[in-house]
Amino acid sequence: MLQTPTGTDLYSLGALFPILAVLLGALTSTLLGFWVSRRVLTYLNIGWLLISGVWMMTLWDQGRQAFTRAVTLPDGQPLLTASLQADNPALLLGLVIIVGSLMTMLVSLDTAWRARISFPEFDAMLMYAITGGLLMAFSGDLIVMLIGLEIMSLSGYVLATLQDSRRAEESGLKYFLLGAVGSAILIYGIAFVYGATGSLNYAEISLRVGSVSGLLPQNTGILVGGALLVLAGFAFKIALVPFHQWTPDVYSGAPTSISLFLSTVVKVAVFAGMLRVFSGALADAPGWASVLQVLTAATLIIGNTAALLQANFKRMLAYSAVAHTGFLAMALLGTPATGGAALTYYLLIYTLMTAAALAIVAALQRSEEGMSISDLRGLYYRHPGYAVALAICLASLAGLPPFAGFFGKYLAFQAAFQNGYVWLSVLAAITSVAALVYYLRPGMLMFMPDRTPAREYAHGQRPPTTIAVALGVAGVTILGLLPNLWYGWLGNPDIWRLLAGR
Amino acid sequence: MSRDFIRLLPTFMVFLPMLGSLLLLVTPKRWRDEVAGLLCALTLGIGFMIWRAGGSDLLSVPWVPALGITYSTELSGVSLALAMVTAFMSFIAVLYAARRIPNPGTMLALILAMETGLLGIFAARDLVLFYVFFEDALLPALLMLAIYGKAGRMRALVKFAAYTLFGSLLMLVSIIGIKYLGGSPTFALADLRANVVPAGPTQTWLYVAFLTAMAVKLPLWPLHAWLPDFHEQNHDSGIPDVMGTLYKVGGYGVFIFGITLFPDASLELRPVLMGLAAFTALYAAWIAFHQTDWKRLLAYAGLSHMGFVALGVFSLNETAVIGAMYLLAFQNLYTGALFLAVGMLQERTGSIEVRVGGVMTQAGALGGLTLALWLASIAVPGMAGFIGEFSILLGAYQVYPWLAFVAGITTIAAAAYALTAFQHTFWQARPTGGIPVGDLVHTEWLILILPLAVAIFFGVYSAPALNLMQPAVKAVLAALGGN
Amino acid sequence: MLLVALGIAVLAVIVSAILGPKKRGSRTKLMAYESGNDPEHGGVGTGQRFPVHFYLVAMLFIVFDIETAFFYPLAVAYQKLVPFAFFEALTFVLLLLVGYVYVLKKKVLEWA
Amino acid sequence: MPDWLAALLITLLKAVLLTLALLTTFAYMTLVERRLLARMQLRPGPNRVGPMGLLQPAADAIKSIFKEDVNVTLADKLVYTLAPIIAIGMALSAFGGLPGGPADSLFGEDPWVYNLNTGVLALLALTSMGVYGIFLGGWASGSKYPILGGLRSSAQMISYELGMGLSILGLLMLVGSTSFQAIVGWQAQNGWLIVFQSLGFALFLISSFAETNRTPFDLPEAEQEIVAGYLTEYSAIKWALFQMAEYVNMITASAVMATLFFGGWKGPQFLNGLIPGISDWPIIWLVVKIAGFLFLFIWVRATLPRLRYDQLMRFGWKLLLPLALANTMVTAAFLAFRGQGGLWFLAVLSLAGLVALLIMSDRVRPLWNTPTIRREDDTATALVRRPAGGD
Amino acid sequence: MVPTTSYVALSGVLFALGMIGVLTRRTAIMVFLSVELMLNAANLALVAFARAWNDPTGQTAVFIVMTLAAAEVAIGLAIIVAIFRKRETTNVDDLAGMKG
Repeated sequence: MLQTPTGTDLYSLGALFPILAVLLGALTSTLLGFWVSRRVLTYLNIGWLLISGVWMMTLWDQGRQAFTRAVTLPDGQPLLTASLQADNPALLLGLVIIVGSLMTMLVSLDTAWRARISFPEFDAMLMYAITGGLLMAFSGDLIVMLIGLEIMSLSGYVLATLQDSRRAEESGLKYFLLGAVGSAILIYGIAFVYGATGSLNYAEISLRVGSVSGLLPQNTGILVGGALLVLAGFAFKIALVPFHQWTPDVYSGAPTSISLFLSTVVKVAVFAGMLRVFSGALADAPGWASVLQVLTAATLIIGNTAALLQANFKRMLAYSAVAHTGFLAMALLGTPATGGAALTYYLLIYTLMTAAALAIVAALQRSEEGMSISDLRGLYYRHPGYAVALAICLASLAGLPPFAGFFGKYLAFQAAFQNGYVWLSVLAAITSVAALVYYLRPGMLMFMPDRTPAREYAHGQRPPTTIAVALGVAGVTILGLLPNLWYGWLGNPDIWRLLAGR
Repeated sequence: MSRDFIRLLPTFMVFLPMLGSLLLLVTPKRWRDEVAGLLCALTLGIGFMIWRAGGSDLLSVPWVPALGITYSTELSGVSLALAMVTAFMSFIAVLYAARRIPNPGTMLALILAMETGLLGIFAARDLVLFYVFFEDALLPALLMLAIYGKAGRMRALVKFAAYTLFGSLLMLVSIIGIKYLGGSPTFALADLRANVVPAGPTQTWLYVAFLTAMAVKLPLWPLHAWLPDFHEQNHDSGIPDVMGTLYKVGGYGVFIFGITLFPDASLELRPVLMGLAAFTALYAAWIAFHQTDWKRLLAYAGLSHMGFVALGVFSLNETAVIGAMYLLAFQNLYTGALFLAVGMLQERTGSIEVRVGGVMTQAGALGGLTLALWLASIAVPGMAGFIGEFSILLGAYQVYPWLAFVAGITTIAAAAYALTAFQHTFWQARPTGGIPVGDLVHTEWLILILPLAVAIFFGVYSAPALNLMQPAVKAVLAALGGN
Repeated sequence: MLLVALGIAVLAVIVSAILGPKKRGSRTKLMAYESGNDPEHGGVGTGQRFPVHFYLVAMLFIVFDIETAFFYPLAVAYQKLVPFAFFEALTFVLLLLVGYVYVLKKKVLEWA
Repeated sequence: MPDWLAALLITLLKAVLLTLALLTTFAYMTLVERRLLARMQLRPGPNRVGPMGLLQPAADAIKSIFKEDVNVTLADKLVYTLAPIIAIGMALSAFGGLPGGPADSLFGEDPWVYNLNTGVLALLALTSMGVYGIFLGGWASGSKYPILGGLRSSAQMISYELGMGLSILGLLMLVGSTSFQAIVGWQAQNGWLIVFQSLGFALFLISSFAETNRTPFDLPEAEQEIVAGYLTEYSAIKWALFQMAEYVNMITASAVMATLFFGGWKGPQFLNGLIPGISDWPIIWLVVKIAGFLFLFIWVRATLPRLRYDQLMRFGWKLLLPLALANTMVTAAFLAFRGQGGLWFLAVLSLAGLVALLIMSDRVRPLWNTPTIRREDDTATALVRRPAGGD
Repeated sequence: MVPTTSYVALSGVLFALGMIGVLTRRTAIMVFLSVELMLNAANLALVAFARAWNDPTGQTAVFIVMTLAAAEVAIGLAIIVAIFRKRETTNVDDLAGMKG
């Protein structure tokens, strides 16, 4: 079974470079932190991220793979499987992760000190988490996906606890315990999927699942069970109802720049993994879709109604992240061709707008508990730039054109609709109204004149945060007016048919 | 001017105000009024150019090719008429805003931004584009309410936005369904018309979802509840109300998209919808009668008009539809102008209460013009409203005589509530200790006279507008396969 | 073997328990030894605190032990996989080294 | 009698015999150790019970069985009793996997109780289980000194576990198997591994001392500091079981070293010229080698003073661990790039490493011998002279 | 040969026990131990399936899972210790500073 890798394989490590660059950044910041200031580290890491991003672009359409293995199928067909694949979906999702990470870094430049998390470990852990996230997006088998997920989650637990405060610790422990439970369930599910199909590689799994002869009838039960467990495990990580309870506590308990990271990059990466697993490997497996649609519906309802009741802006954004999980999961219910594109589009938009909104919160809040919604009153007259930016983000989150959130929602609706989940799109439309209401209140409060003294941090407006916010707002606006700039890359259905690498 | 150039004009017309809105951000304070006014006038001018050319042809370029979304615009027929009225009333609004609002930069920018959305709605010939503009107009409206509104505006805001979004998101689902189930390659209207969803429950449900959005914006009972709050909580000057009135585009949406894309469903649902429309008209008139607040009164009056419009559109009868479009276009003039008149009244008396009393004796011009506008509003012959309402009733009678009769009562009710309120404010004895009221000054004359003049002009000489509308309506109804 | 070994051990304890003298000791005799002082809040699990260093050692051990666990299969199969495996091992050790240096610099390995 | 039952019974019999053998060895080890230590310290040692004190172990055994078994009030009874049982159980079972000779050589049976092809791993696993015995014993006593002893002991044992595990990686790379039989067979062909892995052996030896809590690493039971460490509250047979475990571990460690680095059960080949097949005789050669290592253990105890705790930990982490890794990587590099070169080069490399280490010892010692003190104030780098006798 | 189903059944029981532990235990350490139990259940299942398919991938996966478990232990214990040192409790019910 063991095969000595060949020279071509070493060459194909080029496909790995985007990940390696980030990992290198992580390693250097682990060590360099003893000698240079954190600010320098962050700049360096931004550089690494940019290198990684650019490298990803050069890999476009090359379909590079790494750690390949030739397998002979039972019917004599040869099949080349890979543990890591730098195919187009991986690159697209990887770029989304890079964007989110860049914004996190920019924000952390300004706020980490105030949040008392300005340790070099913060940068290191961030980079490790990004490495894990990229691994998930590039994964070619369940084990690589799992490794990526765990690297990311473990770093995430550390990040959430990094601040030496009771809130952060509480949030970290909750995140950790529930994350660990999620991982355990996921791993058990992976074991079952392996048991049913005899392989951990996406390509092989999808082949065995897809062909009738590939799966013994008694294995179908195991497969369904495994797929459901995997789904439940993922559901913990992306906070699908009823596995979402940790989300608001963690997101609102962690320092805001970390909440930003956890609610964007981490979620993007987990969705990337889900896309690989469910739209790729298990696309033809029965059972999971019907459960996912129920979970999605529950998420939409509960996430949106709970967000309505929040008084704290940061916490409201946390619940809105839950609600958005519902929309994102809808995209997952589409066929791989439409769903993948919709999901990836939405993920970028989601990252941009959530990150920009949280960046503003991070910059303006007085304490890491975030700011209450009523504190936003009259923000327009004190920080007109941030207020308008925040309003745009909120409008985009609510799905109002001409901002890109609309197209994200549109694509998600379309993906679910075209795959026969009409009722779900209708439900999503109705719950969006609730979403609009809770986005609208802070959004409009900002523009209402106010005579009481300001309740936000006066010196919050700083260049790096402004760059991050501008990036998010410009992205959301431009992609809303010209969605094709991004959708043109991912609109080709062919690239999504090969999610499993086959 | 070549046809190709005219083809581009709607795009200019739509985006010029938005450009102006952005321009205002960098314009020095003292020039803002002039810039806004100039751009509005320019927009109107472009409208005239298109009108002179007899409407523009369809311009269609891909927007998001992978999704079949196109950028298709066309201003001709009904849409041109509506667009021009919109541009005209926006101009009026800008005029009044420049006079009334201190430091009006923000307000002017919002008016212009909203004008873009509204013009876009009329110009769009692609369903998604239509949706985008439809929502796009919402944001400035919300902001006007948020920035200039009154104490209870948050509630009004939420109500307004929630209703609108509720409808439009359902419409979004419907849009997706229309293309997917009909098998059209793009969302362009022409393609969609060529690939209509086959008749049956699917088409009906899609129509219902689409209608929900339009019914909110018409508005149609029971989805009208946002309307009075919206007007009541808005700035006293009435400027946002003008824009809000212009935003009542539901009838147009049903006309341009609804009827042609859901031919069977619209026939099937005709009795129900017409019933609802007639009820809305009557109900709104009845409620209006009880209002003690000019703005709420006007809101319900507008709602009543919209009931008429809906009655006309849903009847699928040529005469009625033309009447509906006519009414839809021109009621903007006098309803909008009335809101501004109320604004002027408020400026003088400090209240929008109906029972101020005795204004006529001190501000004769204001009272006179308001009365004239009211007469236009209650469809006195010789005013534009009359032609619209009469055609609607005539057409509706051919379809469902009973409903036409019910709706006809409304006109009488309208006279009742309008004149009662007018009498309370302007004629009745002035309470002791009342504030002295000055008469119209400066541009205020223009602001009230211009709309009135237009309304009278088209009430007397309707040919230009009818010539514009008739072919368009005929074409749409022809797609239905006759009556 | 395990059974036998445990069996003998258990046997020894039981035999001793049977044969040994059975006296109730006095309270002092049965008290925990604390150099002659009365024990302070002794007993199992009563919130005694250990220096955090011990936890750190335990965590470090886990990390490095896992590393050992990874190295064993590699070592066994090593000669079939050279020279690729060397680079893999090198990468692995270098990664480890980063962690090691970090730990060193953090002075976790200093006992004072 | 079906075959499987026969096999089972024979295995059981072997197990019982081996256990008895180990316990006897333990008993006499105590005597030998005391006598030897006495000799080295120029005193007589135990010589009253039996001729030359030969019955002393028996007397000790009888004493510990009949002695009163004190259960401290605050102890967790079950764990308190279980701990020594675990300790001795793991110690005894670890030995069973070591081969005493070629297959079928012991009256037609295999001279081992069980044989796994992951022998080294199993052995390491079982010996490291021993730490549970000590730690649980310390914890369950419900007293301070035992807990401290238990903690120290576990920290020490896990620290040196790493060095131990890593130091034989080079060896495993050379052999390519974790089965003891394969390792012995490899050495029969290529020569003893001590030659090629002298550095590895040195590290392994040191780790073995630490793992068995022997001087100079016997801190968990250091009387002067923490009374008797985890043994403080133990008496009678339970105490004896702990002692037993320690000595059995020592025997096992000796056997492992003999097997891994000194050719295992194989005798020297040249003796075959005198008596054919003598090098394949079971048990004997192993016992001889074990005896040699046991002597080493005692010798070291008589010679070296105990380390301070901080020295111990620093030594393990700062010297042993990186050196073991380095050893592994050197071996790996050699195997990857040796081309057609013989193994002798590796032997030279390894020896050179060891020699270099010894020569450089004065340079290396500060790594683990001088503590950097962190204080609340800013004299972080100031070195503090400590009394030589420990903390 | 013990049939694969028995192993899987055993692993299922372990997993269920772990799950019950997670749901009922209130101290962080016990929850955490339950999670470890679940992970080991997964390992058992992986090994059993690997044998059934006669494929070493499953066993490799066990290695990875073990690593993950170890990493989780390291980080989890660090968090728990940090919390314990500050609050003298690891009862998860006491960690309810944030609600809603």
